[in-house]
Amino acid sequence: MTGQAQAGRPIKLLRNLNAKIASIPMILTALVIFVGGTFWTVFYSFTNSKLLPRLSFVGIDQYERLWAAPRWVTAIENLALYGVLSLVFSLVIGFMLAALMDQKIRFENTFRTIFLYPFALSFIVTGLVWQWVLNPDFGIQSVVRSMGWTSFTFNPLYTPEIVIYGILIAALWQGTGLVMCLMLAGLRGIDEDIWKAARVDGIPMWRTYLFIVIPMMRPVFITTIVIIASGIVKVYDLVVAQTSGGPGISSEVPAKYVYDYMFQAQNLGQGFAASTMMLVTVAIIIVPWAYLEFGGGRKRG
Amino acid sequence: MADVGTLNTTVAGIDAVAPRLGEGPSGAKPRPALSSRNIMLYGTLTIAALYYLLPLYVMVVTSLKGMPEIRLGNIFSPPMEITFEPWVKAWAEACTGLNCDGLSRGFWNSVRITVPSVIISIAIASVNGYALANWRFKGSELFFSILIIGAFIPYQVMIYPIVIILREIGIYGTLTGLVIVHSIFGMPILTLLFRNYFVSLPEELFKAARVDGAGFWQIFLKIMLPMSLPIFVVAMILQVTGIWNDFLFGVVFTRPDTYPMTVQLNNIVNSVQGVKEYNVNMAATILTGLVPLIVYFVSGRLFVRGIAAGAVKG
Amino acid sequence: MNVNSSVSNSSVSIKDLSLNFGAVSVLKDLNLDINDGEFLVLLGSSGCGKSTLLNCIAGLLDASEGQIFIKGKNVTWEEPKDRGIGMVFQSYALYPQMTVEKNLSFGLRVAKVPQAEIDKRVARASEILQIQPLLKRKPAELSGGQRQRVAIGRALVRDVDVFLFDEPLSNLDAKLRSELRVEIKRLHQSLKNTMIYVTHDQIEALTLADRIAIMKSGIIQQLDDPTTIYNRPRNLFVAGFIGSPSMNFLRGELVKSGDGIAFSANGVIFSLAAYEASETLQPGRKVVLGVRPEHIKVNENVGGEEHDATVDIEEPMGADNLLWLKHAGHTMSVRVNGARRFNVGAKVKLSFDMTVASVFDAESELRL
Amino acid sequence: MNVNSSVSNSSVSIKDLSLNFGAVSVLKDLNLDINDGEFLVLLGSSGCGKSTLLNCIAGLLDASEGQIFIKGKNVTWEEPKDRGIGMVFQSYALYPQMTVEKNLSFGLRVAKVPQAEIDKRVARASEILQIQPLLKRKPAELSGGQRQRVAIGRALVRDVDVFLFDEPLSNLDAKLRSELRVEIKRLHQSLKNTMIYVTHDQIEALTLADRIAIMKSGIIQQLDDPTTIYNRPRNLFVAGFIGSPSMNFLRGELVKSGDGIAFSANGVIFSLAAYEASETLQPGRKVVLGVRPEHIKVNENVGGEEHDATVDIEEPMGADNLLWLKHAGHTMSVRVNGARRFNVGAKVKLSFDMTVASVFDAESELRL
Amino acid sequence: TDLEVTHWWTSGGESAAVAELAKAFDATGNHWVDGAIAGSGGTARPIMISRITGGDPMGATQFNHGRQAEELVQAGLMRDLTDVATAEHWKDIIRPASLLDSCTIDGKIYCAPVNIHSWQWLWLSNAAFKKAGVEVPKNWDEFVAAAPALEKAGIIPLAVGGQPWQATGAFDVLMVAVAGKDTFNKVFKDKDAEVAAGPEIAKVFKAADDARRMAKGSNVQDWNQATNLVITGKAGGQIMGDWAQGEFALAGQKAGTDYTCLPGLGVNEIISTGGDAFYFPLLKDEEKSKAQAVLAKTLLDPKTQVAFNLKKGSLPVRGDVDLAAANDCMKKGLDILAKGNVIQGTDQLLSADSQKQKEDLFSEFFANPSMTPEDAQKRFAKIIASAD
Ligand SMILES: Nc1ncnc2c1ncn2[C@@H]1O[C@H](COP(=O)(O)OP(=O)(O)OP(=O)(O)O)[C@@H](O)[C@H]1O
Ligand SMILES: Nc1ncnc2c1ncn2[C@@H]1O[C@H](COP(=O)(O)OP(=O)(O)OP(=O)(O)O)[C@@H](O)[C@H]1O
Ligand SMILES: [Mg+2]
Ligand SMILES: [Mg+2]
Repeated sequence: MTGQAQAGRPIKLLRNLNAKIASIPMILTALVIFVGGTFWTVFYSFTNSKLLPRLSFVGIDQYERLWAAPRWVTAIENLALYGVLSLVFSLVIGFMLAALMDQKIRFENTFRTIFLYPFALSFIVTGLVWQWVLNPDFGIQSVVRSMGWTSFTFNPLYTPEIVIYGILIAALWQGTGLVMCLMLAGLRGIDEDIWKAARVDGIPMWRTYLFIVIPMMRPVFITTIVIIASGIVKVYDLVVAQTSGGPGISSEVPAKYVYDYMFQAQNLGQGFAASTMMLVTVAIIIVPWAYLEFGGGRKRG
Repeated sequence: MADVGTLNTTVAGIDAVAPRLGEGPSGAKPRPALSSRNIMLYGTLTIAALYYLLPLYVMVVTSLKGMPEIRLGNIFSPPMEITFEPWVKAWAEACTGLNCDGLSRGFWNSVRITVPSVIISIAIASVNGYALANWRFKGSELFFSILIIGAFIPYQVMIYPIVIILREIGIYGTLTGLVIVHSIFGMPILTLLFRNYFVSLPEELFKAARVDGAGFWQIFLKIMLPMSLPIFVVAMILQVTGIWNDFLFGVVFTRPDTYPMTVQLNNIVNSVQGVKEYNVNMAATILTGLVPLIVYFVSGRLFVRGIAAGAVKG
Repeated sequence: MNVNSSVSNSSVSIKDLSLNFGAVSVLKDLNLDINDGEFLVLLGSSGCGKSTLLNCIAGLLDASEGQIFIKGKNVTWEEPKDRGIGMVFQSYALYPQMTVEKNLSFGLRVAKVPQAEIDKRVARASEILQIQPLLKRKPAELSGGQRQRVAIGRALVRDVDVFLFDEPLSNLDAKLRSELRVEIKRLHQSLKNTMIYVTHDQIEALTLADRIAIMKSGIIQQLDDPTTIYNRPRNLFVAGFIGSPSMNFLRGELVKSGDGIAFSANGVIFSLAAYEASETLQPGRKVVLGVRPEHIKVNENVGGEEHDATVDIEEPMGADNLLWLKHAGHTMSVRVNGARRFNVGAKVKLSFDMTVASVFDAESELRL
Repeated sequence: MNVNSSVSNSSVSIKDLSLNFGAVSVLKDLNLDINDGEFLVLLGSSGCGKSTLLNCIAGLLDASEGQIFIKGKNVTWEEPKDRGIGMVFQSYALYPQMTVEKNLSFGLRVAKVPQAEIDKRVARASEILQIQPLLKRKPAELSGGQRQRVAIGRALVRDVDVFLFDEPLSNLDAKLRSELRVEIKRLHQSLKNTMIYVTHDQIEALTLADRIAIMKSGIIQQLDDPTTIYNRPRNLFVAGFIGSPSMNFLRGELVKSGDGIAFSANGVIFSLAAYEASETLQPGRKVVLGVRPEHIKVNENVGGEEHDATVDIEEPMGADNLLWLKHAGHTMSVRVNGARRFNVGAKVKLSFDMTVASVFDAESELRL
Repeated sequence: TDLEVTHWWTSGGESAAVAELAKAFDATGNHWVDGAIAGSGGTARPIMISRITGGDPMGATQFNHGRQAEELVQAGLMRDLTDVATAEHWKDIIRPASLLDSCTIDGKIYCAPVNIHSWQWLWLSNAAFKKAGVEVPKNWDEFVAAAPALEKAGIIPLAVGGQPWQATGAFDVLMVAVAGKDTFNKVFKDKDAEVAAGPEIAKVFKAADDARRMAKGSNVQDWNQATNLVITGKAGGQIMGDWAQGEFALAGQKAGTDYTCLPGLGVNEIISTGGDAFYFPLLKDEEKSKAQAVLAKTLLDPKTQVAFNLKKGSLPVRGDVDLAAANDCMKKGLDILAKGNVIQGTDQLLSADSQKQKEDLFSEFFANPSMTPEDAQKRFAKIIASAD
């Protein structure tokens, strides 16, 4: 580069200085908290730290123990099941509601507010309310039974096999409103002419949605998936409030395992090993995708 | 399609006999209000709405009942006798340990935590998003990617490192510390939304302002901000909801006299004297959710608009 | 009403069509008959209701009142796909995630046309439009002109009776626009379908149309072939709208002058002896005289008096040279051969060719 | 570096400018000197790097290599605001939340110009552009033409040395476009600023420019005044790019014919005796003959041989009539007077005006 | 001086008891700032530890003494109470001595025990058994035998809340009752995996299997909700520590007439001596440090001990106090204590980590009927083998 030869070429680092200064919080957060914190966590996952972090290395003992623990395996299975179902149902329900809302309906504002309000409530509250609505002794089951259908059984929270669906119901109740809003926004961004073209081509509504509109909403889906998925990985409060991981360990989730072992069992090493596994899983899924999506000097927009 | 063509001409022949206005279809196609399409549409929406409203109904109804009535068992039946006792109790009388002033104390703590946290986290994230959209520099995309991946890290994992960092800086247990924590964890999603929003604004506006001599901050404050109301509303709603409802950080990074409302709620809901006072719990729950709910109702329309802008571009 | 004959030989026929959006009336009692195989251009400025009318014909909007016939069949309540129409949009409206081939064939596949037939039609359309090499690409990998060709192809494969174009070329740059214009013209000549073409570009209208319908606020102002529209605009609006640069308008009144009638404005007299309808003109009437830029000659007498003028601006456009002149208080545009150049400020003599001028009533704005 | 002398009489001077986006090289070693008070148009098709070059001059993009001088000062690393430039964008880029007045004065307020001075300048600019009545409105309440005028005003108030326009008229409809074109021309005549104007519309380029720089893939193909560009295109690309419809190109070779040189294609011979540089032409060379549509006469001999042709398509454009003819295996466009009409399929005789034709080397594509 | 005290005593009986401590402390001219965090130790402990390690410690905090605070002490974050302890002769008055031992690390005393809790109680609803038409059982076996009758009357025989520690606790209780003190010590104190896999423990698992069957249908989470099932007669009984007594008292029920308590499940009258203790983080502030000493002293004051433990339903840590006001059950406990039939609680014997693993196992076992006692025992033995 002929940089030096040219009059007054400023130092590269100083160009856009304000932008760089303004980004310091972000850079610090990214480097110190997310990268630093992650490395710290990974590092200490190879120790047998108990209550306090300490540097006594035990190799991969923590990981061996982790994968031998039925609770961890259950938690991972639950997360996989819950994650897939929650992602799929959030998107499907959110999209369907948005599609319905997009039919130039009356009372759109009212419906939208109704679908969205649960998002204002915390998972603690959500868990509490649904724990109650689903309680077999005075919730839906007892009400239906008291109406005469005495063999009616709907007791997800105390039935290990389906408890995760009970949690799913509450999670969807809380989160689909937001997804609907995102989807609605995406639908509103679709060129009118596309709809017209599809109608002239004689393509039925559902096929237009499925084959034309949804693929066009890729960016919206991406934002939505980032938001939903980051929530799924972190799911904790909801489970604690609704079932405390029960009955037994049947609704355990990894985040809760991490928390319990770090703080209740006072085995930081184990907790760190578990979080490292979570991070690794997330990274395997996210990193290549994020690179394609946000990194790699992709063109603007 | 030649056959269709001939078909058309034969049809034309029939029609041509007397195709005058008033015969045959004319004007708008009649669409009965109760068409099967409308029944499907509004039916589905109404059923969905009922599902979403059910828990709220249960909460409200229960909070207005007395305990004897609740023991009768039907959570869906409306209160026979409306009592506001539970609300009073939840707000001002419920005990946690030795403190019997209900949620009221936590309310103001929550306000004190939420207001600065929301403002600062949004301020930081919006500037980040703006820098990422308009002032890219080497590595900015990398930091952004890290941030997005950071969105997937469970909070619990980060508590220890953050406790240590805050301790080293010497702001552990202060409001500043908590505000920083909220800003950190709000940053990924908010930055994503802001970046997408600013990218969607015409780039030429930014260029015009630069030619006009405005710098980084002037462009941000005078050009970008006034155009960004929708996305700020979105960010505000997300942050008010998230921070107001936060329990984990509120309890780890504060002390008892500054506990937010959610900690108080947890204390009320989880510390029961024999029988759970469901009506008080429900009243407390509604009271706790009230602030975000009000924020929603006030700014719902802007929310959708803003989300649109923040999401459309990847 | 005995309109049988008029319907039977028209491809598209619109009867008393009205359309309101809420309280706003966009189309008002519109009647239009389009002949079989005709290329009709709907021309008008933005917001005048062109797209609305086109959407009504396509069945994408419900008329508030009136009827629409296509090929003699009352299609007022038909679905778009059953009307035998194909439509091409300004924004192309290609399905972005499908290849060109899929874009072309999607409608056919939905209609369960046999694969062999689909292939045949796609092959034919892509041959006509010369897009065979693009069949495997996605719209994002095409240039604007190629995209628009695919959009036309989508209508083509459906073997429709009527093509509807909604400003298909507006998104293209000038050069591509003129190229594609020729292609559309050629397409029409070979297919001989009925085509209805919406544009606000008069060059497109003039070059493409068999007949042009000029619209303003939902009302058709004039429906005629391009030459008539250009040379005998029915009213002031049409006269001003068509032609670039615009016709020069002079406000004044008719006066007697010698044996014949003349036009007087700002004290300058223009003899109208050569005007085609000069005998119908009454002295004393307030009128607007319209002369097209190419009908004013510079330093060259075509009969009648000569007028002094000064060159204000010169716009060389290659083949032509456009002069903006100051003349007795008016600004006037004059088109001369591209090889003739003038200096700004030069004094010139103008001569007006009144045989092809237009005189409009100042009040009713109609051509006299 | 001793570049003063070459720089001193140019308003903008670009030396060896290169710019890459990642691996893609968009501008390549570009040199350009723009005189003081000159109206320079950058013309080129979409994606050729016009906006990129303009952004470099404005300081909105950092050059990878090379230097930029404005008024003799090396501004390569200056901030946009310190370069003495004003810029007008295709999409207007008005600040939507500010009134017109605020829009105009934003730059001045940022620069902390005293209020009295601001008022004076805003008043002057709004007078020049006739937007006084709009000062209190917001951009959303303006029409496209008004918006673009405000955008120009924003550059005007800043009293800059150099105006940069990036396709300022592309978003306007045809009619407005021609009106605003005249206004910009007038503005330049009265301000006498240096103006650099990007467009892909050749009509704008031809009418506005003192000189036109024609770009292709980041390289300037020809930099000359419009007449030269139109009549003596330096190479095939320029010849084909300028002129609508395009110059007609015939591929063939030079042959001896009688006493002089001639061009032969598909067995048809065109005498080049009248060609301006006929003495430099060597028989046997493979060449391309280029003749503009208006330099071919129909049924009217201008010297030289006559050729038979058939009318394929007729495009009436009001003042002109464009014919597409079939002639010895070529398609040829010919422009005739709008009043002369032909039937498709009619046989006509063509006569080529070789005094204004161009001959290009088939290989190097340069004009001979 | 203001001293912030954190604890997780928030249920009715518990907070009444805390109030006694606060009253006594305030009486010394200081001020007790209450920092209750509801939701049991699991919720509260991380918060306390974060604050201590984060450099913003409270004045005093509750822990289950034993091993929970070990590392904090080793990290030098805790205040040495030896001076107070010597001055107050804690060595002489605290009984059983193991309580103080748990507070002693490297010869220094770091905590003040405040009460003795014992897990080994079966609480029975007299009303429920009357309704089912059977005698109130006098031991575990009778209770198991009565279960079908209870079920027939629509009563859940055994109430077990959903929180994992309840199932674990119940198992430990069954172990002492069924397998006896020696086996208990071999397993938990000596970490003898062989014994844990042996036939004695198999019997315990058999009993746990019974308990699991009887507990089906108790759809509650919190222990006090489970207790409430017993109080209201919806459940026959509950295995729960002596703190449950506070709930009965608060509901106005009287031991003997309304409910029956069976220490050691009526089989082996042995109780464990776990308990709560207060730890005092090291503070820089001289004043506060002094106040800490005052608080430590106050906590072990005989009057405070009596008042607190009566409300809490637990036993005082001093043998020299007068508990005339104690009720039936408490007296039974005192008797056993006096006889020396005591064992150490699992909290003191096992690390929190091992405890947690145990909790995971037993909460799964109690909720999942398809898990056989044999499988469970195998996993139990493994946990014991790796326990520390
Ligand atoms: N859905 C609608 N609701 C209300 N008004 C509408 C609607 N669609 C169009 N209009 C109005 O109807 C009028 C005609 O619109 P239309 O789109 O037909 O104009 P156009 O002639 O196609 O203009 P353009 O050249 O800009 O496309 C406009 O004034 C427009 O504002
Ligand atoms: N930020 C960028 N990153 C990568 N490539 C870019 C970027 N901006 C422009 N380009 C590429 O540089 C080339 C020149 O772009 P430029 O915008 O200068 O073209 P243009 O001549 O102004 O075209 P148009 O007439 O369409 O405005 C194009 O091929 C474009 O794809
Ligand atoms: Mg339109
Ligand atoms: Mg450009």
